[in-house]
Amino acid sequence: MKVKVLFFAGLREALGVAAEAVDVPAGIVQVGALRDWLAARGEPWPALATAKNLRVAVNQHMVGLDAPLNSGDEIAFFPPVTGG
Amino acid sequence: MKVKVLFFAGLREALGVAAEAVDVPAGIVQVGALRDWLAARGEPWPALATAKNLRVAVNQHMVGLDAPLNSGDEIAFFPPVTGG
Amino acid sequence: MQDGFSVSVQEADFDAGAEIARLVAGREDIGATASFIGYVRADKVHAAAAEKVVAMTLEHYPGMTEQALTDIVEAAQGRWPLVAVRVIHRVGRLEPGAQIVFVAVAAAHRGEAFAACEFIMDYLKTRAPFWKKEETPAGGHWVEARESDDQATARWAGR
Amino acid sequence: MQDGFSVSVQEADFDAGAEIARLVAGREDIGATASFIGYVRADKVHAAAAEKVVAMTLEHYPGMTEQALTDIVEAAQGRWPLVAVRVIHRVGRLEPGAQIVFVAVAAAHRGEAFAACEFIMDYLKTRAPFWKKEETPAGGHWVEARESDDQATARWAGR
Repeated sequence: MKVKVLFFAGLREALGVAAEAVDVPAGIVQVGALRDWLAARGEPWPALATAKNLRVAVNQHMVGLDAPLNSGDEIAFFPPVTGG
Repeated sequence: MKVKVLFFAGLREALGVAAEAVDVPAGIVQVGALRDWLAARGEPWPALATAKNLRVAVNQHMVGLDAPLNSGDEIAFFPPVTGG
Repeated sequence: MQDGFSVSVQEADFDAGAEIARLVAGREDIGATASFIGYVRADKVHAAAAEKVVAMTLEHYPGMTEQALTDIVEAAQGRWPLVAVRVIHRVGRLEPGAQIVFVAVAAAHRGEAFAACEFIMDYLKTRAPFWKKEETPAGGHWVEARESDDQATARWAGR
Repeated sequence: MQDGFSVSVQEADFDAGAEIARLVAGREDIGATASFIGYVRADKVHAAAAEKVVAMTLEHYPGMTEQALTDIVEAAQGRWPLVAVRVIHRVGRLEPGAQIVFVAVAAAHRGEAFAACEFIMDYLKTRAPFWKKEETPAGGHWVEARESDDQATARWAGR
């Protein structure tokens, strides 16, 4: 399953990447599992697992880590927002 | 005791007077008693006694009807305010 | 009143954007301004033509109005750490759509700016000596005070 | 979104007075506008020079930001009878004193204008994908989210 993964703000800087096309292995069907799989890829990826109050959006709507994944989804990981 | 009495808005129109210099008889020492004495002067003055939710200011500060009177005071009677 | 805090009672219209800009000009400690503008409404949207408001005349108690507004602003300063406040209330004859009242509050954070702005409006509505007379094709009448305004003021007492 | 309701994400500055005037132009059913402007602060007034904020860079999630702001405005419309709403959020590098965000709400009565304006700001602070990076003489750092902002959003859930 191919998805697009985005990172913002401090998380983008810590990972050194803003966007990535990812081919997700079968069996990873939720956002939380995707995060764990990405975080297991060695340095600097563990930062994704240890990020405090990690927020997730799927297709530009904020969701919980139990949200389902679908092929073609745009998944964004980011710290709590601080605009306004 | 000489005081100045003012009336505003609907009350001013009902009484037909905006301001009056009044010589208050001895024994009238509170705002409420002044109102009753003014209201006893015949038409159209009873309107002052029957006015709904009458408000009073002494020297430009809102007070209760039990506020004391002093010579030279400026006493204003008016309906509830409706600005803003 | 302290620098940055002022009230005006005037016939002239006001420029809300310019007033807000003046409050924050040259300052780097203001994080928030909350502002309010009140307007003359033509009133009930579905009212018969005879009930439509053609104009509103604002009467006030000269001398007391500025003092009452000053007292209200100072009460707000006593409750919240405010950087600047501007209050303008118009008097005279105003037509539907016209601006009546302006309140702007500048503070470090948004919570106090919002709270103080609403507090000032709620007190102004029940404590500042202004009275509105509506003019409709059927005649003129004095606007009745709304009980909801007394309730809006009263809710601050418990906080 | 419905006529009269709009959101913008932009680098350009905005003219708050002109935006408010546009919301009410030609209408006679608006009794109140409540507005909010957020500004870049140089931060703690007594901070050492090295801690003073020289600039703030606003990053966002293009595409999601407009959608998130639209969702927030529509949630406000679901709660209160509103006539018009305007939201503007700037992105890019901004210096102390600069305007960051603007929210204006027009309604028949002041209660709903104030409530909706504060509601929109509270949700924007926790749900709209913007991030601030502060630049000080000592370096840059990402601003931490404040727990008080989550609490401000949470209090609307019970109402």
